[in-house]
Amino acid sequence: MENLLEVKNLNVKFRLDGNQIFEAVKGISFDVPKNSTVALVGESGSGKSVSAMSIVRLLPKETAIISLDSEVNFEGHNLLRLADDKMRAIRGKDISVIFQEPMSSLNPVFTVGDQIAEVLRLHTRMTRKQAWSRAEELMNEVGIPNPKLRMNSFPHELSGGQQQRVMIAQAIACEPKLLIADEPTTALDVTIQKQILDLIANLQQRHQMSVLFITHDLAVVGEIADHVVVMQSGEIKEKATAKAIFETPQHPYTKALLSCRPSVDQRPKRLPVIADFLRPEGVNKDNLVQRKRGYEAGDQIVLEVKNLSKKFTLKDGLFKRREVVAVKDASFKLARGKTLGLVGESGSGKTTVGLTLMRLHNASSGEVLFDGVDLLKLSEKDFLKYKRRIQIVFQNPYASLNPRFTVGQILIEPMKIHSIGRDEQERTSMAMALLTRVGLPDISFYKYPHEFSGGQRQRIAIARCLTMKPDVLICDESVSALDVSVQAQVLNLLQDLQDEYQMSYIFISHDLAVVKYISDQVMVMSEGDVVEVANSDEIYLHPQHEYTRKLLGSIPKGWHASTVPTA
Amino acid sequence: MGAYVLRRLWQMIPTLAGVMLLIFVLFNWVGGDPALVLAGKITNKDQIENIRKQLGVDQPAYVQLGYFAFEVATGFTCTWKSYTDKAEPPKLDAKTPGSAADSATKAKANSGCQAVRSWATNEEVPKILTTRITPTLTIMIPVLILETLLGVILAIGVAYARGTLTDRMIMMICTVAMSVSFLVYIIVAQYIFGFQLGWFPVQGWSDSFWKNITYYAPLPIALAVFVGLAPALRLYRSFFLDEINNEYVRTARAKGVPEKTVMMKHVLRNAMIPILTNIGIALPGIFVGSFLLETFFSIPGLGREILVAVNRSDFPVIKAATVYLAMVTMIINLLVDVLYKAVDPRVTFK
Amino acid sequence: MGNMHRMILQKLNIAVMARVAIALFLATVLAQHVAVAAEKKVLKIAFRAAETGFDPQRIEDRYSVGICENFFDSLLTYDWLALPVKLVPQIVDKVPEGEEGGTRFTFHLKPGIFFADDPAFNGKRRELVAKDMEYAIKRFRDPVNRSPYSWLFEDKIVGFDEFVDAAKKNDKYDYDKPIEGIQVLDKYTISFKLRAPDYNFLYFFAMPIVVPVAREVIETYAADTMAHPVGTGPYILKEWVRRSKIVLERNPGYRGHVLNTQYANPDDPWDNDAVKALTGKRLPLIDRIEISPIEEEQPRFLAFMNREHDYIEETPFAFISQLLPLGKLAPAMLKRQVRVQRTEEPEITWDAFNMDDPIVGGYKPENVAFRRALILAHDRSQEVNIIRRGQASATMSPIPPGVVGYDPNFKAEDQEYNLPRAKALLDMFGYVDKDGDGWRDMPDGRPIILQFKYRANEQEGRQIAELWVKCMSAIGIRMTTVAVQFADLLKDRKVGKFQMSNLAWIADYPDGQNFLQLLYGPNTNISNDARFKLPEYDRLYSAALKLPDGPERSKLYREMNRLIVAYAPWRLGVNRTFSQFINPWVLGYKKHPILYTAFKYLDIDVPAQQASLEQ
Amino acid sequence: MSAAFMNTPSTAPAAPLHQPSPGLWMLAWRRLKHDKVGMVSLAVVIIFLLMMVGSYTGLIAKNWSKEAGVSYANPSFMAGAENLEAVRTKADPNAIKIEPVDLSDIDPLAPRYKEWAERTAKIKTTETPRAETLPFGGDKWGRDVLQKAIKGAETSIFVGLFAALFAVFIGTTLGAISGYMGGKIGDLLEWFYNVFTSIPYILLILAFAAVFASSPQLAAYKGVPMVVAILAFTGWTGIYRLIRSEYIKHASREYVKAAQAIGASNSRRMFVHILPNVSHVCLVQLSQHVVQFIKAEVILSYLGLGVPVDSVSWGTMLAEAQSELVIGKWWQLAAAGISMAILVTAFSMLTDSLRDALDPKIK
Repeated sequence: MENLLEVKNLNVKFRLDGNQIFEAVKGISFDVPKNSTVALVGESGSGKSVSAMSIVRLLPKETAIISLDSEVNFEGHNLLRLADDKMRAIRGKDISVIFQEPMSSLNPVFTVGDQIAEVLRLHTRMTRKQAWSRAEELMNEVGIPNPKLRMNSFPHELSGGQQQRVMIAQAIACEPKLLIADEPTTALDVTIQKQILDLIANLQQRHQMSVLFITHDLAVVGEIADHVVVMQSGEIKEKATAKAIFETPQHPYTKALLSCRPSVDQRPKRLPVIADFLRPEGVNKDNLVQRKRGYEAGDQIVLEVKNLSKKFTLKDGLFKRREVVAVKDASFKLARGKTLGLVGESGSGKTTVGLTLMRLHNASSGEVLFDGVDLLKLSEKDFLKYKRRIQIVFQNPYASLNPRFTVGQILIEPMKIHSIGRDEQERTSMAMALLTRVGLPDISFYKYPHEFSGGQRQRIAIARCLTMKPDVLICDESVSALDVSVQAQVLNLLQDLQDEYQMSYIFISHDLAVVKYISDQVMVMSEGDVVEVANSDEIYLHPQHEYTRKLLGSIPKGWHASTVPTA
Repeated sequence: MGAYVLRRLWQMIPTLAGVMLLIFVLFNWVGGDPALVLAGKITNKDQIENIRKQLGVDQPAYVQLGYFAFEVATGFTCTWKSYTDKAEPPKLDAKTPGSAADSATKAKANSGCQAVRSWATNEEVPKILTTRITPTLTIMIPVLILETLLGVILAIGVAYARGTLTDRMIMMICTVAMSVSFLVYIIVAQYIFGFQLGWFPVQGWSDSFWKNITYYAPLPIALAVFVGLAPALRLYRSFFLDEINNEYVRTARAKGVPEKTVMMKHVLRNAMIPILTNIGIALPGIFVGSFLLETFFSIPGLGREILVAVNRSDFPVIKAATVYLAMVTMIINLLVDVLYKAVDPRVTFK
Repeated sequence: MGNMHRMILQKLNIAVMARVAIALFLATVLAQHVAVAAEKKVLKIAFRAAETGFDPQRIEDRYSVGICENFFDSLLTYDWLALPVKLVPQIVDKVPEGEEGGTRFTFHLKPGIFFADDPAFNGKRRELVAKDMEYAIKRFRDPVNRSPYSWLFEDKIVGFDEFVDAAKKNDKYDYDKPIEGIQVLDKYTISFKLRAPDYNFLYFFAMPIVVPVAREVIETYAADTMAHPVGTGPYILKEWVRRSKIVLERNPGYRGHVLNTQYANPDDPWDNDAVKALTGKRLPLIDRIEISPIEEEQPRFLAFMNREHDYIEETPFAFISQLLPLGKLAPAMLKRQVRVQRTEEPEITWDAFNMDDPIVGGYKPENVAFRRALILAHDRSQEVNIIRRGQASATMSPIPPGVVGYDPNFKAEDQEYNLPRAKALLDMFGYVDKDGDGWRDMPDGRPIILQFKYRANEQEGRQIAELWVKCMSAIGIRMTTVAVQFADLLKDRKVGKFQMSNLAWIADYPDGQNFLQLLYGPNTNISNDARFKLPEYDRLYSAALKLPDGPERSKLYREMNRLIVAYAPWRLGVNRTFSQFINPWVLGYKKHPILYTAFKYLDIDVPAQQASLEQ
Repeated sequence: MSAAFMNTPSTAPAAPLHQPSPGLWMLAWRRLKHDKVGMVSLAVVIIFLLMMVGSYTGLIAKNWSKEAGVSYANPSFMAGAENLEAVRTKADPNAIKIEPVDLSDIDPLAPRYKEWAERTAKIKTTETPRAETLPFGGDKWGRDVLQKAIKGAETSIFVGLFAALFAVFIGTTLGAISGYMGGKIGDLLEWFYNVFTSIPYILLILAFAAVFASSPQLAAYKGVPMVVAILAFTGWTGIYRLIRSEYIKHASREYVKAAQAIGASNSRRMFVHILPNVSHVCLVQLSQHVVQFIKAEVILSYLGLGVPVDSVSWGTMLAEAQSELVIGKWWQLAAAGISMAILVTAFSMLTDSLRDALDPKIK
């Protein structure tokens, strides 16, 4: 097959503060054949986006250095040697790009119609009017309802999915030969993600273009890619056809990536991690034993929530107030040592449930019975006693630790507040012990959060909760921001801790595969309503509600799904 | 939007009340006794008492504050006599007396309703404000326009050339220029350009707008622009640089938009939002004017008037100027917020 | 970057074009201006402070009063060239003699003197009558006017105080009710009866504020009399932009006057010039006067230097060595043929001690010694030479030169700087350092920290304070200074809430009594800010009041001066000497010691003025 | 309690051998060290601060008030120039000798005239000759302008620094309360802020000056503390606004939520958790306001509300020098103007560098 794009020996370095040089891409080579989809896969820091951006020369000139012997050959030209204006003529016309965050990638002050028409006016000889009507056709083609009206909308007036569709319309406007899609679905909800993936696959077919698809999620790749390039730390670990990658992965890293991610139909006792594949003896077979999940009769109920509701009031007009219902009559039970999964798309109210339970938000009505005591009715002072027994781990590991505190301070603070431990010495040794327990070295005690990776920070956050020995731990999207390999490690840690301390988890996530893996019971929420509550296997095998079915249908199926011939 | 504007106007009332209270407390209660300033060189107790009575400053503070509120509400006031005698609010129609010359009318004129007057000069305060604002605006509007235009144009230039030697030099010059006191600029510029070189008149003002703007105003305007430009340029540059780092700029480049268009269309339009905020902050200032410029160049503007009023404890002028400027400030803030809508489609009126 | 340059170049082009356009425009404006000016004699000058208004009975500041000189005619005035000043009639037939032992004064107005036309007169010419004077005098004490000069007529005219009391009681100030001591004898005659002899009473009628006004004008413009001066004088108010521009124009209905003097000093070149320029001419000669109040010194000075003004009066001391280095005109000024006229002002400056203060006050020898020591330690030559740039002379007594009662042979030794004497005096009375902190203390051991109050926005006050602090530290006395806003300073002085403060007084009328009253005991809380209460002084003061000017009274004045020096309630400051710089085309210029403006007696050589402007 | 807690790691008995880990401040400092302009500016600022300390302790410019030269003494490099002001000062103003008036009959001191004369005779005064030139010229009293500028720097920097500290304190406290608490208290503080910002700055300054000057309770703090207070009371609003928005931002951050979840009290969250995270904003504001207040002091001095006469600041020097330029005595204007320009430039550049170095985005 003829190659549209050949990347040879691409090497990219970045100038950092104080004359330091960071090598982001270490001399990689790969090809994009005509009329095919190539996926560039890797975790954060693998250099996949940098590689893609250096193809179109969109890296910041001030700091990025592309070494002289690098080549990016596109239709016989080395793009890296092209004059600026020639390169500009190619961008948007022959090669176009869509980005991860559609909201910030669209100019907020121009209408979407303007922005699509702008590409056409730049690269074709269309008149303003022609460009406008063509833009409208494109809007229609990418599936935006009522395109005529939407043309005059500003980006913020569209939903995330629609924004990404506008980006795509803009990208395919000039019939490019190559579409670079840089994590185009990462910021979107699962159902939308599915639609966008389908759209891209569809357009690729229809316009006979090549797609360079950059993603961290192998599961997504399986559905659309012809070829897969796996990257780690600026190097290519493996490149092969999609079939080969999924069926006969060669490199341990690829293997690890494939099996780290929980899948809907497997539930091993522990998830395999990269380290398992790098060891000569391979994955510990014991860990692959399937675990049984679900509430059982006789489970002790630690927490019972009845008709929990939360309304927000907004000012509207001169004196009017408008009410927004974030959670409506949520009721559920949490058993000791079990996990309740809370799943839903953004805006479903799942996080609000968690925060309301802990009284980080004030509930509008309902009861939260903990050991028979309604937490919502307690005074602030009485509640302090219960506070330590319900703890929470937040989503963003970079924001949930105070950057000005050392890890030691972070861990000791709750102990002091709740008078745990006799004195500083005891607290210090308890903190040290907990650090060891969550898999961090003792020296971490003296370090600051910024010195840790995301996964390590999440471990610190977990350790902070453990200092108070809580009965209930709420994990609010706690693994969502992590790379898959790290995600697996943290999930394993959570599982181990539950086994050890018999804690109950409320596990909030948008990722159905993860929820399915870790939960005994799953509660599905949509727009504030509890749609369905059932044991996890039950819900995945026999979804009762329409919405649940839709959610399940949107889960990327990995390789197996794409074996079903579509073309 | 109507509801939004209404609510904002409604919210101005407590702020205005606060402004009145603060100014009242600061000047009237703890400030100097205006009667002494007006009394003359040789005074006795009776005369001071008389003046205090005439001014109404012999009343308890809460009564004075009440009348202050009333004056603001109606824009008019009566002599204290009528308040105390008739104990009824003055009627708006009975303004100044006509030309009737008998003493009965005069007595009536004294107890009737009149516009608030300066204690020092007996001039009607609304007239003071309206006549002094023209010179102030003659200076300040060109200053604001030039400063903004030059600031934006130069800022685009330096933002485009960011990181180069030119950029660094210009920023350096700006910092140095900002470090010199305005007072020094005025003294030196008046001496050099007004006197030594004779390019401009040293001082003065006329009745003709054209004469003012072409002859008297250029030097003060140039000075104010020069002094204001350096910080504006630095600020606007930072706005442009903030915008350049946004992802939509990358999108525009990915679309093949030429770099110049990226700056002039995509970046400029977005940077206008913080620039507008900044202008909104500066805008009320043009109604106060620079008292330094006004005193040094003999411009009969509001800034100088306020300074004189404070020195003479001319409380009606101080009160009126403060209330007027506070209202201007609040209304401008509202206008700027409404204007945002035009520049930034994301703005919703909540 | 190339684009940037192009952009800037384009901008420059626009700027050049704009400049050309402006220049063309200016040229036309100036051409018109010149054309108009050629027909009229226009005088442009600056005032050093802003005016307040032109209702003669409501104003006090000399700038407003000075302008009123031109709108209104006082009954008497001063001979234009006489020195010392000499009262002459202006709109009365003669200067009245004091009758009934100096308690009755009768004025006969000249008939046929008319007010300037004004809508208030309903199109009729309005003749000046004696009732107008009566009305004006009554206005001084109308509470509505809050006249700063109401004190002139307090405890003075028979029946006036009772009239005011009755008005206060009835809450009605009735102008129609007669006052016993103000008798309008006929249409043109008015007679005043005083409660006690007062030979200075006549001076009141030369003050530009004690002038007849038309009642109908005042009542028509009751709301803003400040803006409607209608008098019988040579000029009318043409245009008034408050605090920015005052334009006077010749009163078309003015009867005219001539330079009528028997007192010109033939040795004085200024007098000779004035006589030469004005004799035989019908005055006034100037058609239009434009006055700009400029409060900052630099622009006022530079405006004169740039020929924007025809002369500069009361030239700021800071710039004096530019124009008058070592008392001689600078070469540049000589080249421009600028002339300088120097005048000693009828005013004094002083620093008052608060006589009620526990530290600086008191009449006991040690109190007196303390004050005298402070005064001896104060280096007045620095005040003269550095603060006033040599444009002043040391004051020897409270009565300044140019004022009746001034004694040029009175020299107060103990007001002169003498450090050893100061130290000796302090040591002698036990004002020595008792607690070892390096500063002197009171004889009883209390620490001394003097406090000097001055007005916040006055550079001069600050310098005087600075000099005090320096001089005091030289004799080991600690002093702090406080800058306060004008209103607060007035109040503090009035109620004795100060220790030391600087003051100045300018003559209201040219008699020493106007100054000596500043230390009269009963005037405490009125004008005696030092709160000086010495029975002997008060006795002398009362006695002097009853006497006309003469050797007997001069002796009493001298005794009072001696008491002031001995008890030292004041540190005497300086008599300032002002310099007026006059461009050569201004003819007949002479600065009067009491009257503030000279417009009535000026001429302009218009061609010379134009020629200079074109330079 | 919080302070004790913050110290925990260093007092922990189990402290093993380790290099102390660089905190965010340390990292910022490292970044700053790489910024050449920032380091030069810092050096200049430190030199000025040392100068301030030096002049405060009397190590330098101790004799600034000594009148070493003639009035308006020329700078040494212009020794030959004509100095009319000094020449005039030497001329004897009292050429005519008049016999002093005799007071002995009425003078309360008359009985001790003799003793007075004797004591006087014993006191010797020596007049030190005044120099014709001074290194950078003299002021009207003949004081060395260079020393005066150094002494002026002390006052100006003191005023700028303390006013800024004070303003930052007020702004931060109110901003923190308003931003964190919100609700009724927040509304009240917003109202307060709106009121303050609706009054023209110049009026506010004059009003506060009037309050301080006329209030007997505050009389003890006249002079430099008064200037500091006026500047601080009128200058806190910008800081308030900024800190408030920072607090609003941080209050919803997860680490604060996390602190709430573990039971940290409101005040603990406000001051122990959030404050260190907005302190870099405070620091940048501090240095920015130092600059602003040093400049504002000039205007206060012009209005006569500056420092008292027995001290000197750049502002009073400039106010004095106003009229000196025209008579050709440019050195006081230059000395105060240039030294102020150098410090303010350095401070501004340091502020920029600090802002870059402390920028949380780089974390």
